[in-house]
Amino acid sequence: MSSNFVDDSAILTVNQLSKSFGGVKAVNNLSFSVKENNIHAIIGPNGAGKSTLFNLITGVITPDTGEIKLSNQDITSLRPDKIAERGVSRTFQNIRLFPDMTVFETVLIGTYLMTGGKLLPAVFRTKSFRNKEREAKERIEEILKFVGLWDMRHEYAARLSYGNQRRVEIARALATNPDLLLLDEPTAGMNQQETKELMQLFSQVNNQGITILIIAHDMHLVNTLSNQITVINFGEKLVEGPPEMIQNHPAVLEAYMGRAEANA
Amino acid sequence: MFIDQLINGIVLGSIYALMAIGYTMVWNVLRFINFAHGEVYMGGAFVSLYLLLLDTPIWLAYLGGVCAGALLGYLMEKMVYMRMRNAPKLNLLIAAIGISIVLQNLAQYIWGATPERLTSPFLSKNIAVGDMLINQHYIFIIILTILVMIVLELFINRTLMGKAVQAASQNIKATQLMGINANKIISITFAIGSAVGALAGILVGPVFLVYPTMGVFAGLKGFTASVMGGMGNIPGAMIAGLLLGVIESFAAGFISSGYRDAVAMVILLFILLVRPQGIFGKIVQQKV
Amino acid sequence: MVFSKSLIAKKMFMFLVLAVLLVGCSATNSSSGNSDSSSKSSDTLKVGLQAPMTGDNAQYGQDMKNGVELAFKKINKDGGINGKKLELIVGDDKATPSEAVAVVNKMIMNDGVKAIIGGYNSSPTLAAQDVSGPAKVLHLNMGASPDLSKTGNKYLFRVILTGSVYVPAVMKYMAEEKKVKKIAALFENTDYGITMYDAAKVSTKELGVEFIAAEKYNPGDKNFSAQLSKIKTLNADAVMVVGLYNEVALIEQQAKQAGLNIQFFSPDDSMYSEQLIKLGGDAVENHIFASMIDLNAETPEMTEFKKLAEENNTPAQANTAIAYDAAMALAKALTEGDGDTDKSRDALAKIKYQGITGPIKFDENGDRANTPMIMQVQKGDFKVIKESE
Amino acid sequence: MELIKRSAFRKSVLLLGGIALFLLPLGIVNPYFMYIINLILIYAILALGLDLIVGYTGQVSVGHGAFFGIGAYVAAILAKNLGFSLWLTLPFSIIITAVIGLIIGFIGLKLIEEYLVMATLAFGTIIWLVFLNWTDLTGGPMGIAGISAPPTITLGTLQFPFIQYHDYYPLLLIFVYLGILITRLIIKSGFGRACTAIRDDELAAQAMGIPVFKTKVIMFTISAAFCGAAGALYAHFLHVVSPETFAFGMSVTILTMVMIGGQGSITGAIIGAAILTVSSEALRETPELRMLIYGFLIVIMIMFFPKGIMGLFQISKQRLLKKSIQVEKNVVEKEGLSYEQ
Repeated sequence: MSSNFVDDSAILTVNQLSKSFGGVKAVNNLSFSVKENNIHAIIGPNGAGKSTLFNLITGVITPDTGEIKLSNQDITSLRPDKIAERGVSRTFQNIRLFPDMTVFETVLIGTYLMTGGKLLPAVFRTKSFRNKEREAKERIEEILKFVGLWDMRHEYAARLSYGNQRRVEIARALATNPDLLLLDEPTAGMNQQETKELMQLFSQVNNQGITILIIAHDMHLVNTLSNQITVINFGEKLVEGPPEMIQNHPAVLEAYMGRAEANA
Repeated sequence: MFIDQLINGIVLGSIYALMAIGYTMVWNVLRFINFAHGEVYMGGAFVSLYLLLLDTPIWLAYLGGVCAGALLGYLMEKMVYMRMRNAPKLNLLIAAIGISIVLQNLAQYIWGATPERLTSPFLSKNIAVGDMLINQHYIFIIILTILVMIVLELFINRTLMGKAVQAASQNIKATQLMGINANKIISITFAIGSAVGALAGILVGPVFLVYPTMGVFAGLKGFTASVMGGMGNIPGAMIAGLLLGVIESFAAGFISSGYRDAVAMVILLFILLVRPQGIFGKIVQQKV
Repeated sequence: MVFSKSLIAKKMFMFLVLAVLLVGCSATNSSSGNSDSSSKSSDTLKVGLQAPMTGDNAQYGQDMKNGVELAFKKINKDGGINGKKLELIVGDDKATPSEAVAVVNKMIMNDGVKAIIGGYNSSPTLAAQDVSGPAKVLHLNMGASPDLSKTGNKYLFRVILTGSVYVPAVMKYMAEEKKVKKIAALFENTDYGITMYDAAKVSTKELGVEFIAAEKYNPGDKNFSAQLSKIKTLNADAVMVVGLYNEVALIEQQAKQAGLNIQFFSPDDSMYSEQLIKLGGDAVENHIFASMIDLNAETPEMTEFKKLAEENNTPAQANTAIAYDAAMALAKALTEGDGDTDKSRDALAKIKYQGITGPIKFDENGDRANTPMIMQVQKGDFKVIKESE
Repeated sequence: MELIKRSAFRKSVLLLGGIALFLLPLGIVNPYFMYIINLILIYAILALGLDLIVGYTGQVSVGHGAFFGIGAYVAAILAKNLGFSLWLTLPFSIIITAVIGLIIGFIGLKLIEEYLVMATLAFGTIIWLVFLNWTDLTGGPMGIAGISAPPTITLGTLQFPFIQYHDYYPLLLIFVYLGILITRLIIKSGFGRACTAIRDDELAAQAMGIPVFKTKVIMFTISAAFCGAAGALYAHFLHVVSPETFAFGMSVTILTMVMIGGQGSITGAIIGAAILTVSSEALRETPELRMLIYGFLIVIMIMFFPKGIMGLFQISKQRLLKKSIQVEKNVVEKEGLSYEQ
C-alpha cells in the first residue's frame, strides 16, 4: 500500500482508513499522523466520525480498508487488548467505570499489563507475583497522587463527582503505562473550573512524555492545549495544522461555524 | 419408513412451530427468553382435560384450554415480569425458571403426575393415502397449525393492534413515547403467544399424553426453533419449527431414538455459533 | 470506608456463628427429639415406603401407598405389632437410583424405620438396598429384575415374582398357543427392561422362536415412532414390550396410528393397571402378559380385600393388593420377631402366609416361589386366559 | 497500625472458627443431619465454582450440572471398572472436566448474554442425554451403583476409615476450605481483578489490555474443574450416580444457590448452598409441595432480593441507587454504540 505519511517521528500513523456502517461512510479514506510528544486534537461536528475513528484505532471495530501503524508497526485489526499492550490507552466519551469498585480498585485494573494476570503464580503466591503486586500498588499510589485522587482512593468511583470520575478514568488509563493516550471528549459536561483543572492535568501528563490524541468540541481547550489539529467532517479530513492556522481557516469556519463562534 | 418419519416429523414440527411463536413474540417486545412458556403448553392441555372431565363439549374444552393458556401467560407477565422491568436479564430468566417449577408442581399438586390422554374426535381413524395410513388427528394438527399461522400473519400485518405489536418489537421505548401503552402491548403479546402455545399442548395431548412435565422438552424444542428461525422472526420460527421436527424424526429413525432430544440441542448450539441470527434471520446488530 | 468494611466482616462472622449455633441447636434438638421418640417408640413402629410419588411413575407409588395404608389400618385396629402401632413414613424415590438412596438414607437414619416396603422400579431398588442391607433394615421390594436375586443381601425380599419365572411362562404361551416365530422386542433401557429381555432370549432356542429386533427406549419417553417404524418393516409375528403402563399404552396407541396391527405381549404384570386401559383404550385390546394376581378372582382373600378397599374409598388396583400383601406379611414377621431385627428377618424368610396374591413364601434368594398365570386385555378388562400351573 | 491489628484479629478469629468447625460432628448425634451437612459441603464447592464464572466474571451458565455430572461419572466409571480409589479418581475427574470445560468455554464464550445462556443449556442437555443413552459406559438410566468409599486414611497410629457420614465430614470440609482458599487467591490477583473488570465493563476492561476472551475461557475452565471435583466427591460419598441428578434441574439449582446467596461472594455461595440443601431436605416430608415451595422461593427471592442474602449486608442503600444509575448509563451507552454502528 502506498503511504503518504512516512514520518519517523510519528507515533501513530493512520493511512487511508475507511469504515462504513450499512452504506453510511463513518470514516472515509482518512489519513493523518500523530507526532511523538504532541497533544494532537481531532475536531469536527457531531457525527463526523470521531468516536468511530477512536474505536478503529483501539481495535474495538475493524476498518474496511486502510491501515493503522503504531511507531511503524502495523496494528490494523489487532484486538483491543493487544493494542493496549503496545502502549495505547484511552478514555471513553461516556465515562466507563466499574460500578462495583473503589477508586483504588479501578485503577488497579489498569495495572493488568504490569502484573501480567498469570494464574499459577497467583495461586501459589510466588515471590515474583508478590513483588509485582507491590510494585503495582506503589505505581497506583504514584498515579493517584499525580491526578489528585489519593485521598479518595477508598471511595466508590461511581459515586464521585463527574470531574473526578474522569480523573479516575484517566488514572486507570495511565496505569497501563501508555505511550499514546486517547481522550474522547474528556471535558464534555464539565463546568469551567473542572475543565480548567483537567486541562492542567493533560499538560502534566504530556510533560511526562505521553503523547495525547484528544477529541474535543471545546475550541478554547483545543487552541490552548494542542499543538496540532486535524479537522474532520463526514469521515473525511478537512484540514490539518497548528491551532493558529485552523482557527482562521475558512473551511473550518464553514463546517464548524456555530460552535466556533459560541466558544470564541 | 422414510414417509413414516416424514409425516411424524411434520406433525412434531407443527407443534414446535406453534411453540416457537410464543418465544419469538415475547423476545420481540421484551428481549428475553420466557422459560416458563413450556408450562403454558402444559397448562392449556390440563385445563382442556379438566373441562372434558366435567363433560364439556370437546370443542368448548379445547377453546377453554386455549383461553386458560392465554390467561396464564397474561398473569405471568402481570404478576412477575412486569414488576421486574428494570432488573437484569439474568434475573428475569431465573424468575421464569422459578415460575416454570411452580407451575409444573402446581399442576402435579392439583391433577397428579399420572399421564392422561386428552380425547380427540379423530384419533381412532386412519386415512389411507395410497398404501400409507395417516392418522386423522395428525392431519387435524397440520391443518390447524397452518390456519393459526395464516390468522397470525393477518393479525400482525392487517390490524391496528398487530401493527402496534410490530412497532413495539422495533423499539418498545419509542412506542411508549408515541403514546401507545407499552404494558398493554406486552400483555397482549404474552396472551397471544401463550394461547398459541396452549393450543400446541392441546393438540399434542391425544398423541403424547398430558402430564405436568410435558412442557419441558416441548419448550426447549420450540425455543430451539425460534432461535433457528432467527429470534423475533415469526414466519422464520414457523418454518424452522417444521424443519426441526422433520430433522429430529429422521435422526431418531435413522441414527438413535435415545438421542432424539439431543438433535435439537446440537442444532441449537450450531445455529448459535455459526448463524446466531438464525437461518432466515435478518442480521441483528450485535452490541459491541 | 475501612471501618465499614470490617463492619461487614464482623456481620459476616456473626452470621456464621449464628448459623453454626442454629445447626448445633437443631442437632441437639433432634437428638433430644430422638430420645423423645424412643420413649414414644414403645407404642409406635415405623415402616418406610420407598416408591415413586412424583413423576411419570407416581401412580404406582400412590397405589402402593394405598395398599400399605389399608394394611396398616387393619393391623393397628387389630392391636398392632405386639401392642405397637405401625406408622408409615413415605419417601419419594422418583423412580431414580440416587433419589432412592437419598430417601432410604433419610428414612433409616432420621426416622429410624425398622423395615422398608418398595421400591417399585428395579434400578432404584438395586441402589437403595446397598444402604438398607448394611443397616440391617428389612426391604420388601417390587422390582422385577432377576438381578435383585443376586445381591446377597439377606434382608432383601421380593414380594412379586422374579422375571426369571414370569418370562418363560409367557414365552411358552406365545410360542405354543399363539404359534409365534419371529418376535420384535421393545424394552425399557433399565435393569428391568434389559434383564427381562436377556431372560427371554434364554428360552428362545428351546421354544423355536427368535428375536428379530431389540429396540430400547428410556423411561419417560413419549414418542416411539422411530422404534415402531423400524419394527414395522420387519414383519414380526409379535412384539414383546417390557415396560410400565404409560409406555405400553403409548406404544400400542402409536403403533395403531402408524398402521402396525400386531400382537403385543409383555413378560410381566408391570402394566397391570386401570391406567393402561384408560390411556391405551382400544389400542391395548388383546395385550397378553404374565401376572401373579387376578383382581377378578373370587378367593376369600380377594373378596375381603376388595371390601376393605371399598370401605376406605381406595381403588383396588393390582399394585395396591401386592403392597397390601407385603405389609401384611411384614407385620406377621415383625410380630414374630418382636422388636429384634434378625429374628424378624428369619421369621420373614420362613413365612407361610396366604395372601391375596396367593401363598407367600420366600426361597433362599428372598424371591417368591409362585407361578404366574397368563392374562389378556379383553373388552377393557383383564381376563385370565391360562391359569397358573 | 490499628488497621493491621484489626485484620490480624479478623484472621485469627476466622482461623479459630475454621478449626472449630472440624469439631462439629461431636455435637451432632443424628447421622441424617451429618448427611445433610455433608451434602451442603459438596454443593458449596459447586456453588463456589459456578460463582467464579457467574458472580466474578459475569458469564451466566445454566449447564454446570453437566460438569458436576462429568466429574461424578468419571469417578464412578474409574472406580467401578478400574478399581481406582478417590485419590486417583479425583485428579482424573478434575482434569477431564477441566478439559471439557475448556472446549465448551472456547466454543461458547464467543457468545454473549442470552446466547451464552442458551448455548450452555444446550450443552448441559446434550451431556445429560449422553449419560442417559451411553448405556455401556454410564449404565444408562440405571446409573452406576456400588462406588467405593474413600480408602482409610492412616496418620501414624491413627486410622480414619470412611464408614459413617461423620467420617466424611472432615474430608469434605478440607475440600471446601481448599475451594475457598483457591477462590480467594484467584480473586485477589491480577487475573481475578481482570475477571471482575470484564463482568463490570467488557469494553473498558479490554481497553486496559485484558484479553477478554482468554480470561473468560480460563475462568470457565477453573469453574468447570471445581464442579468436577465436587462430582468425584459426590460419587464416592453417595456411592451411586444416575443421570437425572445432572439434568437441567441441577444446573438451575446451583445457579439458584449463587443467586440466593448473592453473586460474587464466597460467603454468599456457601449460604446459598446451605439454604437450598436444607430447604429441599426439609420439604422432603411433603413430596408434592417440595418443589412447589422451592419454585416460589426462587421467584420471590429474585423479585424482591435480587442481590441475594449477601446483598442485605450491603450497608449503603445509596450505593445500590448509584449502581442502578450506573447500570442505566451503561445500557444507554451500549445502545448508543450499536446505534452509531
